[in-house]
Amino acid sequence: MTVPARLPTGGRIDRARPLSFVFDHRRLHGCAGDTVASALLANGVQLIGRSFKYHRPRGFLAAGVEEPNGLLTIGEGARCTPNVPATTTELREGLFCRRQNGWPSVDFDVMALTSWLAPFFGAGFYYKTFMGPRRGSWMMYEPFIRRAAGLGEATHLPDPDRYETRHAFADVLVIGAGPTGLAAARAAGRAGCRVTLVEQDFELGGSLLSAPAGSSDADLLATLEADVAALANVEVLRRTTALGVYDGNTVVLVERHDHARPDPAKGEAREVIVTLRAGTIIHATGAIERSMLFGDNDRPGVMLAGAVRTYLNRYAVAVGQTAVIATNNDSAWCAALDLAATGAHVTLLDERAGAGAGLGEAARRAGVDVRYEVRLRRALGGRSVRGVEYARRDGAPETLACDVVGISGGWAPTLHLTSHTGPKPVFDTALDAFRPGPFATGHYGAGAMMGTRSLQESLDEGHAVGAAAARHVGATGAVGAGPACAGEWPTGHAPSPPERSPGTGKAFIDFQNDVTTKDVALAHEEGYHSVEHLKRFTTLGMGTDQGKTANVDAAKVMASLRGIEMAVAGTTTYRPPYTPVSVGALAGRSVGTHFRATRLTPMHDWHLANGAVMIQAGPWLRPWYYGWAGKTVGAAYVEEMKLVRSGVGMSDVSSLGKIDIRGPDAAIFLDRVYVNAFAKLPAGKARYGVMLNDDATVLDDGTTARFDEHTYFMTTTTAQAGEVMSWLEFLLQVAWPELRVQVASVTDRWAGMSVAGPRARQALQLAFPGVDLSNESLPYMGVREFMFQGTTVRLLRLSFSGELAYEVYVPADVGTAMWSRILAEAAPLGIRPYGLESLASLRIEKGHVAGLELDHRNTLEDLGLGKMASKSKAYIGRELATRANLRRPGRWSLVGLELLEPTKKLRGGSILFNRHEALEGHGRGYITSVTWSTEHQKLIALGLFEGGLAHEGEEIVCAYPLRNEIVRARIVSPMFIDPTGERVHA
Amino acid sequence: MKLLSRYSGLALARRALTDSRWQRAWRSPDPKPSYDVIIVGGGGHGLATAYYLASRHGIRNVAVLERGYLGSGNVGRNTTLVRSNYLMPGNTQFFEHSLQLWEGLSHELNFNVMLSQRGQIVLAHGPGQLDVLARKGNTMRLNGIDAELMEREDVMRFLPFLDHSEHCRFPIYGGLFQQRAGTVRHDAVAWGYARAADRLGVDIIENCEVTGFLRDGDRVTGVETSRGTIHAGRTAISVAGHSSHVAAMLGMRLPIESHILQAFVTEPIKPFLDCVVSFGAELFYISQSDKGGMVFGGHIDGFNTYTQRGQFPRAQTVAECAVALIPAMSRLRLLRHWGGIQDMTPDGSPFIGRTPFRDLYINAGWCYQGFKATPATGWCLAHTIAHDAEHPLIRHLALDRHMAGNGHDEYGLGLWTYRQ
Amino acid sequence: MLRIPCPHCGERDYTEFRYAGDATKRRPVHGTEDVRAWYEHVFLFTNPKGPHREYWQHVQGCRQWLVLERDTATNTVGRSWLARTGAPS
Amino acid sequence: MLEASSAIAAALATGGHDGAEGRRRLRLGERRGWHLVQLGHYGATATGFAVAVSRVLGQELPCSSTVAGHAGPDVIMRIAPDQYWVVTDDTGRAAALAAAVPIEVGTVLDLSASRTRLVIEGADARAVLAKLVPIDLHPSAFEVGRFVQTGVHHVGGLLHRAAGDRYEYFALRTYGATTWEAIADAALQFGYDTFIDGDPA
Repeated sequence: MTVPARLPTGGRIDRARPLSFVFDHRRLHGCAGDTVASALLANGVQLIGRSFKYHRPRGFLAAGVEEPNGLLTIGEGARCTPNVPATTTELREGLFCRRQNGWPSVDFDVMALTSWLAPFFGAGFYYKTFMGPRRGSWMMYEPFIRRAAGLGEATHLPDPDRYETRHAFADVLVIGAGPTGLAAARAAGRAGCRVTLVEQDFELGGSLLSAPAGSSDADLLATLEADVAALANVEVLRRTTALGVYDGNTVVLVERHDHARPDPAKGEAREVIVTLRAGTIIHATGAIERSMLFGDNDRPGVMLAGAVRTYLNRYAVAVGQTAVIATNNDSAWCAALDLAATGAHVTLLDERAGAGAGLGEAARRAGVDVRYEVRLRRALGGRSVRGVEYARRDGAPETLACDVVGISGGWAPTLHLTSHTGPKPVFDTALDAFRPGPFATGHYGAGAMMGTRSLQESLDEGHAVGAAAARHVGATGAVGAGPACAGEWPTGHAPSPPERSPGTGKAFIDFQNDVTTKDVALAHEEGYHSVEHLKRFTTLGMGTDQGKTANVDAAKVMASLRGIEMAVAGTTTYRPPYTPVSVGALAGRSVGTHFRATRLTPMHDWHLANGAVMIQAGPWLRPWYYGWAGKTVGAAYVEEMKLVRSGVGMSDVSSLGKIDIRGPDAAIFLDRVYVNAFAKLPAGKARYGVMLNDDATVLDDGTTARFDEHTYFMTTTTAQAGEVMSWLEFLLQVAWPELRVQVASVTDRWAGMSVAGPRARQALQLAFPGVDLSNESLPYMGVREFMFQGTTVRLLRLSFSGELAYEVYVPADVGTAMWSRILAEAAPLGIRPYGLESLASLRIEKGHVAGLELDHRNTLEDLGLGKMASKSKAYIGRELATRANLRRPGRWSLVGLELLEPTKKLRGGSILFNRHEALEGHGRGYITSVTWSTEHQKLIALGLFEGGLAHEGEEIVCAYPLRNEIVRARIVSPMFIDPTGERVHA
Repeated sequence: MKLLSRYSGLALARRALTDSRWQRAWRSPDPKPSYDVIIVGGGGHGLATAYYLASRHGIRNVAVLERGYLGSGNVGRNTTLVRSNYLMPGNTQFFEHSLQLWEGLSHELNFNVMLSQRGQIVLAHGPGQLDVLARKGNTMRLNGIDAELMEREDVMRFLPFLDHSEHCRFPIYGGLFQQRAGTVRHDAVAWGYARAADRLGVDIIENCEVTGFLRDGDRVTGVETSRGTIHAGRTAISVAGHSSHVAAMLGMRLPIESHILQAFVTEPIKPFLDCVVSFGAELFYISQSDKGGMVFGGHIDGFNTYTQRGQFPRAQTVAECAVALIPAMSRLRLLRHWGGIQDMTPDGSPFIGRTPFRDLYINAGWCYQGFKATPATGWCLAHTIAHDAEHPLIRHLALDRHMAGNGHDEYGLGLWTYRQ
Repeated sequence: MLRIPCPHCGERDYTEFRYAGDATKRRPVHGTEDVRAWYEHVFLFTNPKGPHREYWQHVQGCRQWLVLERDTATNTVGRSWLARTGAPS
Repeated sequence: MLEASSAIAAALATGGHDGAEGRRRLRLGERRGWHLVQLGHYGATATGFAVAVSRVLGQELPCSSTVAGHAGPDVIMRIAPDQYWVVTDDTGRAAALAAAVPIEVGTVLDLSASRTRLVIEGADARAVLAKLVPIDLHPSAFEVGRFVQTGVHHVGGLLHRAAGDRYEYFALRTYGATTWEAIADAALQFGYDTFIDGDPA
């Protein structure tokens, strides 16, 4: 296997661990320690993709997260992941990757023709055209635009990988493990506090990783790593990116494990989101190199000088034989010197008149050809760079042949995280870049991210903030002396602003979104001047790299066009995440069945084992219908209804909210909460109650039983249980703290089962032999608590179905046993379980309101419950119920409906009209709930109708235009069965 | 050098091939001492109001005052959805009017706002929920608005990559589809209205913060600003996210709390999702932009704040919804999330119209729905200002409606303060 | 992420709590028949941009209703106390 | 007697799981056969209540809201300023307390069977819990005996560090199975065995 551009020695790669991978269906080779980018460059691959808009050929610009061009699709099938930067993807055996955004291929891309039409396609061109010939014509053009946009192609297959989330805490969080961060973690760790050090790379070291093997910088890194590793209280997280800084000193991290091929079946996660609450935060995120603006600066082979050095020294890639390094600062001289040391022919073009001390002499010794006060005008070449055109200021252009161009337009502090919640960036003229504004207490910045340029100063700052952060959290250990470096990297920046391209060809600012200097000029011409308008108009900085190499230059070009200072121009707001993160990682384990927690009744296992088909009811799973009654819900619920109407059935009602209310003032409390009176409810009795919100809409309904003078047992609807509990707690803790009442949710304490039907008493008599269940002893709305076989049983004679019925409550752990016992003992009576669908249907027949009627818009009167409201006491919602519109006659209120056309259907959601009126507008009401009535052998419904039961007996029209259905129905009392209550009292 | 002002393909060609230049999209005038109408707030609603005042009511001596840069508020921070699937009387007609204005907006403004009517489906996860949607769909049909009911099988055919599996926590039961719903390029709306209003003589004044109001008894006669005093015949407040703050300058308390709503976008990918999908199990909506990013959002963070940044746990619950709805979303990567300050009202509906002060009008409290309402709000508010009488489409949105018990609760969620 | 000091449990993520609005408002005495007073209590908010007091309930913890001082312009969290005690402790 | 059943009987029956390394480094189980009594008092009755209760428990009520108290084998936790939990194996505890605390002074509520008591044991227990609860469980911050009321998967519960590597999580019974699934899922990479501690009484 040949790896043409791999140097035989040097680098931090492990030549003993060769790896093979597939790139665009070709098998290539690299080593452990490579990124996909370094491996591709080592294999001589220069053309890495096509640009977003003009489909220009592109190569790698950078070697890290700032990379705008080198996005690949990694993986196959369901694991296919588009738009992954090759520069941050660790090479692993068998990795499959391909280039994207070219048709038919990236090497020969037809869409590159758009480049010729570029003059028409300036920034925002689409706002000005595609409007004709008629309204809505955009829909004709849009599909082409959509197809042309987008980068990689995503799969529609479910992601097979596993993601997790984790909570973490630290006294000191250090973000970035370059020299500054290592020094900070070392100091804070020595002081004795809990430190977490995060590094996005798979190796610690940051800028030190780009130093040649064997150099003093490499030695320094080894020492720092060892120092930190020796501290047990310092947790080091590699391959972990700080995505965002949020309120409350919370930092969100993502740990990546793709390199280890995590197996979801073994519980291994591909990515883990860590929510870390930090005592203090140290930002040591370094700086990102800026590119330079000149014609065709996007030719493959034109790279940031720092990247040239990284590929050369860290990855042992011979990036070129004939190199041009162009710079406005000293840092790029290192790249030139290191390149020359490999035998490359290097020309260094410096915009300045001179360079830092000793650099000129070093260059001469190394054989680097240095030219001062020259500026790049243009890169030459097509799919790879073949040379450059450069000139002295106002001089004639000269050309140089080369196969790589390293550029450095200075460095911009990586301040993204600091601006998520912290200070606004301020422009530093000496630095010619933005740096963080003053930090809030407990936040620190150090090193290159603060604009510091020398290694020793960065180490000193790191050490100092590490010690300060430790003190801030109260750690008192001795931190000792800070680390020292032997060598010194070159310092010095040229504050000369980048000028707009003096040459020809496009000068790209934002490579990924194809934003050129001309686009900025166009934005200026049209008045999109503010940095935010510039961003939105040109899409600058909105790519996957968020313009990490582009934002400062673009702002500078605009500022110079406007003739204003950068401090006035400002910068756009940085948003999390710092680098893109899988949506799956954010979702963690809350996926599939676990999307939301599931609530199960005590009899759940029994239902599953006995043919129940379950349905969601908020967080609950409840039996919808049982297999014994039919194969479909439509067939089954009718059978189950018949069972209850003619014999006896049992239903699981454990999901009802249950609240224990007790204390000397419990009666007063309930009197205030409910619209109707509870204080005079005798012990041993229950009463149906309705409670209102402060705004007089109905909050909830349910039955409350009084077991003794000071003890009540409230039931709420399944849906509102949590709301009601919080509301009662509010009233007792905030509104009326003087009341001597304790409330507790006992929903989980009791299993509930409703036994209903004409034979319900017989059934329970069989289940509870020896307990007096006679009508005299336990009348309708009577309640009783007794011990049975060592278990407390609460028996409430209530009816939701309209039949003789009881609710049986036992402690949850014996719920299944009691349920089974009742079914077994009452088997001779033909008892069977019934589900939610028939439960809901039975109540429709009885005219009880439930979920679909209780939608927070309705008043007590709307639901036909106005008579319940006490006139002799105050209750919550009483006052606002008097507002004019709530008292208006003709409000939509509860009615029953019966179908008049037996061959047709009544449907929930139908809109109601008077006969003979036009079917348009909002109608006079609507249908909430529909059921087949076993009693009447027809479809019946509940609904709300203008004026309500004042129209009883009238024929109306139900419109369901979604199915083109119109049916006639009659308004009737909502109580379809047993209006006098004979059955429930039986 | 010729200045091009009208947008067209031909003009683009002229710009490309000759030495012509574009005229500025809008001027940058200094404020005059007085105007017939001042609109406080240079967002989508304020600019639309100014445009319709000038174009429909002939009132051109108008200033729009913007504290920051034009369109810096919610018009540029939303998830760009437009639709007219509303249930309540008043809402149905208002939002349909808005959608109809959207449909003609690019032509009207000579600015392509890229209305993309690729449709929206709202999903139901149970029979009861489908009935609620059916009621809405039937109401829409009865008001001449397009709506289609989809059964489970229809949804499976239409969007096979949604989670229809047995592992799904909240199985999809059906949905309500509106073909005419879709998305609009949000920034273009602000710019298009600004440019068109500017052409009609409206002064759009950026970096001009209102710091107080001029009063003559119960009449508002102008504003104090960071760029001086400006007199006005009539004044309208349209400052979503800061409504309470501005109203407080007049001693008014509003039925509004400020909350954060976050929005999310993934990296751009090739066409993946062709319509807008709204989850039914929780508040969550998603679409794909023309640039290729998946744009989505969910609930407000759930507490009073003026910071334009969201809380991370909300980003997590929203991501959970994304994956629950479209399992393949898991592998896509989130590019950015950001927040906008949203006026939340007790019934989820806004307030537009007159105020207790003469010659002062307010437009506030848009909750989740401000963007899609932009054209109709501008239309109706302009009418209200011009005639000093509420436009018929907004009579149900009066500022004092709750005193009369006229709450307008489109979603039946009740007082939002107790329902986070 | 907001971290809220619960007077009973200590500092926790805000996700354990439920926000419940303006705590500077005084609820009318039970039975007060002044409809306007109830209207203002239920429907109007000061909604200041700056320091504020608001109710939260620690629903996943001790279930206590508490009053929290927080700056709505910065989300900076200040003191908290049990709502039942009615004043800073 | 009616037979008691566990909310996680079905899940427990599926047994343990080998971790990524093929080992089972954790023990996950359920503690059965215990009782829970919730005590409460009113604003002005704290003193009388404390006297009445401590007479039965033979022990002062703990003041701390973070550290559990012990009365013999009973664990007492102050779950709210005016509420306490007594976790006990003594079947008669609730009745004894009820007899001792008059309603004018406070309330005694038997909440037995309302919680599923899940046990997480082993050196990796903290790592598993870090995936589930937003609480700092570092030994310096969460000593043996500490308890917190917090949430797993957005549902409230109570976590108690009962011993060095033993944590007990009191989940609402109706959420018991879903909480167990979340814990077992979080423990997947470490591997776990399952166990039942104490049989139903």
